[in-house]
Amino acid sequence: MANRIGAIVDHMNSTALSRNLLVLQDSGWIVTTFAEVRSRADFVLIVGTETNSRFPRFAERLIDPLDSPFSDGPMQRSVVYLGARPKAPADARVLDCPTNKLGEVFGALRCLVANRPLQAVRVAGLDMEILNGLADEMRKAKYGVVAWAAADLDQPHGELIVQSICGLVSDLNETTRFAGLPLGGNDADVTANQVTLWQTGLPLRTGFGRGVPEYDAYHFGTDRLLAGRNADVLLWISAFDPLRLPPETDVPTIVLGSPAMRFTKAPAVFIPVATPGLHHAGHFFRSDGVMAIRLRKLADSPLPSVAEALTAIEQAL
Amino acid sequence: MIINGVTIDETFAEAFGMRATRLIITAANLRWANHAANAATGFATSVIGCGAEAGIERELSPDETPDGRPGVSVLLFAVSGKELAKQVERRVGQCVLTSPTSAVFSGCDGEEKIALGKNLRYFGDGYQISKLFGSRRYWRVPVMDGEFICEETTGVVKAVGGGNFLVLAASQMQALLACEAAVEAMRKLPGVVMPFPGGVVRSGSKVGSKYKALSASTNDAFCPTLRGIGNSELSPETGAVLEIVIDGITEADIRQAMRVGMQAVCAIGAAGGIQRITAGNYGGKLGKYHFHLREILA
Amino acid sequence: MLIRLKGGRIYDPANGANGTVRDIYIRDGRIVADPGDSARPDQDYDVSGKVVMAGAIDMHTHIGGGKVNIARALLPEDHRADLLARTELTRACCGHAAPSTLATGYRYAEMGYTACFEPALLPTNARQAHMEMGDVPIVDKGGYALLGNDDLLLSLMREGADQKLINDYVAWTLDVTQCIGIKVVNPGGINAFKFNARKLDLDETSPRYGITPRAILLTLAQAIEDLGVPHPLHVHGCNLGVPGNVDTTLETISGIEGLPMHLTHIQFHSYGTEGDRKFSSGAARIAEAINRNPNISADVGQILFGQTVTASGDNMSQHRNRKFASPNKWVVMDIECDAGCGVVPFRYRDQNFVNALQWAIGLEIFLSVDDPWRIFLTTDHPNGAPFTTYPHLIRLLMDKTFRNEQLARLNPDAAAASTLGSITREYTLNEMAIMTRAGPAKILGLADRGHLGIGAGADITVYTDHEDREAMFRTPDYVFKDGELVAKDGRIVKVTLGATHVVKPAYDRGIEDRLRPFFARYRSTRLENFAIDEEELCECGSSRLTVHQCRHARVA
Amino acid sequence: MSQVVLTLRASPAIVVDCSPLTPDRLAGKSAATIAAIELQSGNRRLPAGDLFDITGESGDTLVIRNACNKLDRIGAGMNGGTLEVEGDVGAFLGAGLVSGTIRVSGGAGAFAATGMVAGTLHVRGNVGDFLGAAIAGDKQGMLGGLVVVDGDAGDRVGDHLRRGIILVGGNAGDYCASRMLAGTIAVRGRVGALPGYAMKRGTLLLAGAAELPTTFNDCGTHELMFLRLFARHLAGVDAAAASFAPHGERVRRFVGDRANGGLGEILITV
Repeated sequence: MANRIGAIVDHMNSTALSRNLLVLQDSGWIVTTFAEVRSRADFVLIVGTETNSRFPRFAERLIDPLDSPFSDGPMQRSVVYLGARPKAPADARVLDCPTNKLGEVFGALRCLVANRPLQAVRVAGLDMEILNGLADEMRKAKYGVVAWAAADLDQPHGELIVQSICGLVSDLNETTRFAGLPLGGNDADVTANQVTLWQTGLPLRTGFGRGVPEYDAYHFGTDRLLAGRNADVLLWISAFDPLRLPPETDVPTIVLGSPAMRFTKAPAVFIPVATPGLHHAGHFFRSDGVMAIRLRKLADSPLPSVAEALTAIEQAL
Repeated sequence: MIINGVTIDETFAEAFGMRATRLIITAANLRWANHAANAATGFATSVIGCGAEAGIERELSPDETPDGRPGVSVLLFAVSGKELAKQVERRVGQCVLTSPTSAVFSGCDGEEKIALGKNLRYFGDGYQISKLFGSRRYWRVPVMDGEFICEETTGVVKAVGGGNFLVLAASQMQALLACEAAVEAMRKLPGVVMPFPGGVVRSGSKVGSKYKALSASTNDAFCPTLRGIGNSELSPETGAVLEIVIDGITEADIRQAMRVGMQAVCAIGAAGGIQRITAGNYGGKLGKYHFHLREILA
Repeated sequence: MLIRLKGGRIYDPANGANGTVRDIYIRDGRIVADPGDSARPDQDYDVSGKVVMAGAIDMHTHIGGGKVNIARALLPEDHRADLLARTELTRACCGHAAPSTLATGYRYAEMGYTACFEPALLPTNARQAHMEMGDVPIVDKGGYALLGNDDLLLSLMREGADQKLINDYVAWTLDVTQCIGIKVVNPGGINAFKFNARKLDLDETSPRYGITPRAILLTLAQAIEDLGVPHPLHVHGCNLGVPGNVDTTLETISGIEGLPMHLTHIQFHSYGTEGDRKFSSGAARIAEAINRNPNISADVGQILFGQTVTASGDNMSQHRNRKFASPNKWVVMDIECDAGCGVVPFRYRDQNFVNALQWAIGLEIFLSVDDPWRIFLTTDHPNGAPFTTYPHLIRLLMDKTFRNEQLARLNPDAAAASTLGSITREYTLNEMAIMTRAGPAKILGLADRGHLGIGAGADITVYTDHEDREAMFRTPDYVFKDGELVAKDGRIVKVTLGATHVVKPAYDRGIEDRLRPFFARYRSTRLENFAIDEEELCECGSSRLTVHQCRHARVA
Repeated sequence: MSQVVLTLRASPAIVVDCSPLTPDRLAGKSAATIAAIELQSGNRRLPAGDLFDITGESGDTLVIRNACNKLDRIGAGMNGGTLEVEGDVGAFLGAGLVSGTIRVSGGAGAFAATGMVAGTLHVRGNVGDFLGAAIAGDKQGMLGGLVVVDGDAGDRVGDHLRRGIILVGGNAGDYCASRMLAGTIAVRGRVGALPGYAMKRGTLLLAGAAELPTTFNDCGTHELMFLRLFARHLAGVDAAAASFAPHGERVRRFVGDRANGGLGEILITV
């Protein structure tokens, strides 16, 4: 439909998602997926504060199990949490540093890993000796992993932190194996980006106003479009989560959403829709962007799916 | 033609097309600019043995240099652009880069460009820094007293080499004094250098030699000690001959320098023991440029 | 509805037609016999004098799946420069190095291609690959499932599992991933890279498992043979791109012990170490080995100059190649104890010695392999060049004068190091029909594709015979897909959905009991959620599942 | 000297792509022809005549009056001539400028001078983020030329800058000179957090102290002669930002970003 009417396609999470995407577009990365982490990782650095609350099963499924097809006994796995008072288990090793300093911490680690001398004695409140120990541990890991949730790096230009993480990972692969693990996938953000990419060749924040796809990572963000009043209608789709309400704006808003949505300001049009994976089948990409999961229909609903609603709207245009 | 008792021969100096560039060498003070420039233009008397002919054109005041420091401009000449490039790189690399506080810039726009800092920059071992201001690229090469700044390229122009005149005098000292006066006057002019030590040369040469290995040998016709043998060009009164060789950017530059030089010699005149001024040529068959002495002085 | 193509010159090597003039009749999407004078065609196309071939088949082209989408994500700047505008029929999208699925379908169809096979479908990523291929309009699709670096197979081999069990695992993989063949990429190497090995030679034992690539190849090739899967094991060998790998490739050919094997993008595996730059052509030795071993087939993976992106499961090689990334950005992934992937943008330059020689090596192989039924026209899209360069490549093969003109423009040292200039062969239209239609259909076991016999699917391309073969093959007059006119004069006139081609060898379902615990413990998805069924495939955009016969199904 | 004057009648509802309106592209065109040029605005195309009053005679100067921040891509891809803008402008001002001069009396939006190749861009007011920076996916930002901003600049000035000079007379935002590859940026006012982040090469010249990333190393105070060359090169530029030279050649030199092995320099005048 966006193609037909010349709309811009964005996702409610794409500010966070773009922190990863911008790095992918600029330098690329070395990343891994869940099963590899679970079976191989002997060192895991978890970056951010909310990883465990955002992804409650992350530690339980991937970090805690120590059996591995590649080791004859239980694995040894070092786990370190890094961030502004990260929510970590009580006995976890935690390095506390403010989010806006993470880029510098990874920068310092890159220097240490590559034996580039630094004058600084402390970085982001962390003694260089602590960082040196961490760098040493990383170099000695056989398969190390740095996991981050882009949503946690919630500050302007957060992609620069991600880029530092990926730079460190890349450096470490000169001598050992190391990989990044971007965590995300909420509200089908990864899914939306994957589909937009393969159908158009460009990621989210692509518009069709010119009759050709046009990608603008900066200006085509929903918030910016609304703030600059460079959109005259907002179509907000949230079939999964009734709590994800459209941003408050005086731009006329149409909502395709869960019937459980409760608005403080009623949208111009509200079309209740069915929930994928409950009322109809669908697909959903997991965080790592590799595994697509089939969502099955479990119950009947009188409501249309988002696809049915959009098709009906398009046909009526 | 006789001026102040000095006979000007009806002859001409024969000169050749060359390639030249001008470099501006600056330093913390004139003294160090001169050190670098002298070394860079040293051992550059004749392309035959030195690969280049070069000399200091003049000293420059701070407001005449790109970096606002005192400097000198030097002219370098060679038989081809390729040879010039080789000589410039070698001389600047060994004599300017090495010299305390120095910097070097192109002083010559020419369409053809040769490397100046383009390859010397690698001395910086990866720490060199490029700066492009307008159309000019400079290299900053870290060295032990700070940074050596060197423009990326310098222009090459067509030039003229081998302008000359010979001063015939009653004695060696009289010839030398007259030539010193001439060189002093000529050095005030732009666009020329006198590449021999002090601007004066005593070993005028002729083409060929009895020895097969040599392509040139002493100009016996002008050697006073050979006056009695064979085809001497010297009259019995002539005790010594000295030559001033001039390389210039243009034909006009050389003409002007020869005029000023010969006038200085003539000013001393017969009273100072000066008898005659003549010029070296190869019968006009080898060089493209002919500087007729009488025409110049007319 | 009856359609008649009247008076065309038919190039149908599978049925022995080499320029034969006859009419073709189409009814209900299939080619039918001449219905006689009484039947009135509903549509009549006068194609007299024109060249008529079956729709072309690209048997090795990376059109969908995770790595292609990573390539798309990596290169917005490349895509911005090649935009396809929305039309009444087609949607706005982007082309070039890693074109969108939509652009892929439109452009293949416009060039007269009607089927494309994705050669690196990670079982873990099969669902995404089928979703993407489902969004490639018009053309038929199929995939080769990747095995040979998965910890499951290697564990089975290490435990000394018998061939029967492995055959079941292979057949199960084909079944649940909905594929038509099995591919192995850098056998054991991708897995070894996860243990920090940076190379793995044919007879080197892998870390942890102690298995050689040779053993992996033999095991999988034997499985394919035992299961009767028509397409031979599709092999991307060891040491891709490494000078001297011609020896590895020749060893691989002899090491397969006569079993059928398809060597893919063989150009990248045909390098010697002679000369000042320690890089030389091994094309003659490779071509000779192919000519001598009828069990071997190959596609070339020709490179052509310009910007592209290399996307491969071989992350060991791609990590090595990152130094040549242009622009300098690249992705390497380890994936789910299953496989890997590496995406490295690349710009092949005609003045670069190595690139120029790579170009010549590919053409030398094309022109030195005698049997066009065993050599296939590919650029390993997009690794050697985007598929949109095929018409140019066809002209290089069919026009010696043009080829030598191009050769003269290359890095002169590379041109001097190649024998290409002395090769006089020019492919004929019949040979081109073999290489791009009949041959791929035969080697994939597609009974009703790649030919124009009675009963075949009416995938038909009609060209104007033009001396400039590039112009001829770029813009066919008509392209029919299952009897529907989908492109005319190089423009899409109808957008349809293509089918998915698969094989379903028989196997013992009991294998799942063996696999289930491994999935439950070590993989992040349950076995039950792994399988893709026909219904899901059609939800993803496939028009139908076409199951092809295995040569001989050994009943479990 | 003949010139065309386009006077914006009213601020358009949705940003308008003004890239077709450059002196070189309008050369020799009549007012009627110019009025018929279609401009993209969101998913619509509007004739220029619907937005602008068009007067004057085609020449090598184009004047846009009453401009506002809804006018995007002014001077984008321009190749020659002079473009004078009275008022503010939107995003992508002078993007890909090939040659010529653009002057804006007001401010500009984000990504001004992205992909600029040569020429001069002078903004009297403030500019948004990503001045002279690369757009997503591009490995290189501005490629050459001179950009002068009299006011403040936003974040990420010169991100991926490849060549050329950016002068900021006021303050610059966070991550000034991030990922810079080469070229020169000078800021007379203050800079925000972490200037030079992930810098590879190039020079960031600052008039005052700044909070540098810890991955920059101090190389001490030096007199750097090239700054004189820089000052002389800017001698003719009519802007406070250009008068960096009076600060002298004595600077404290920091090198980084060592995180990625960078050898960029941040020079702080002392």
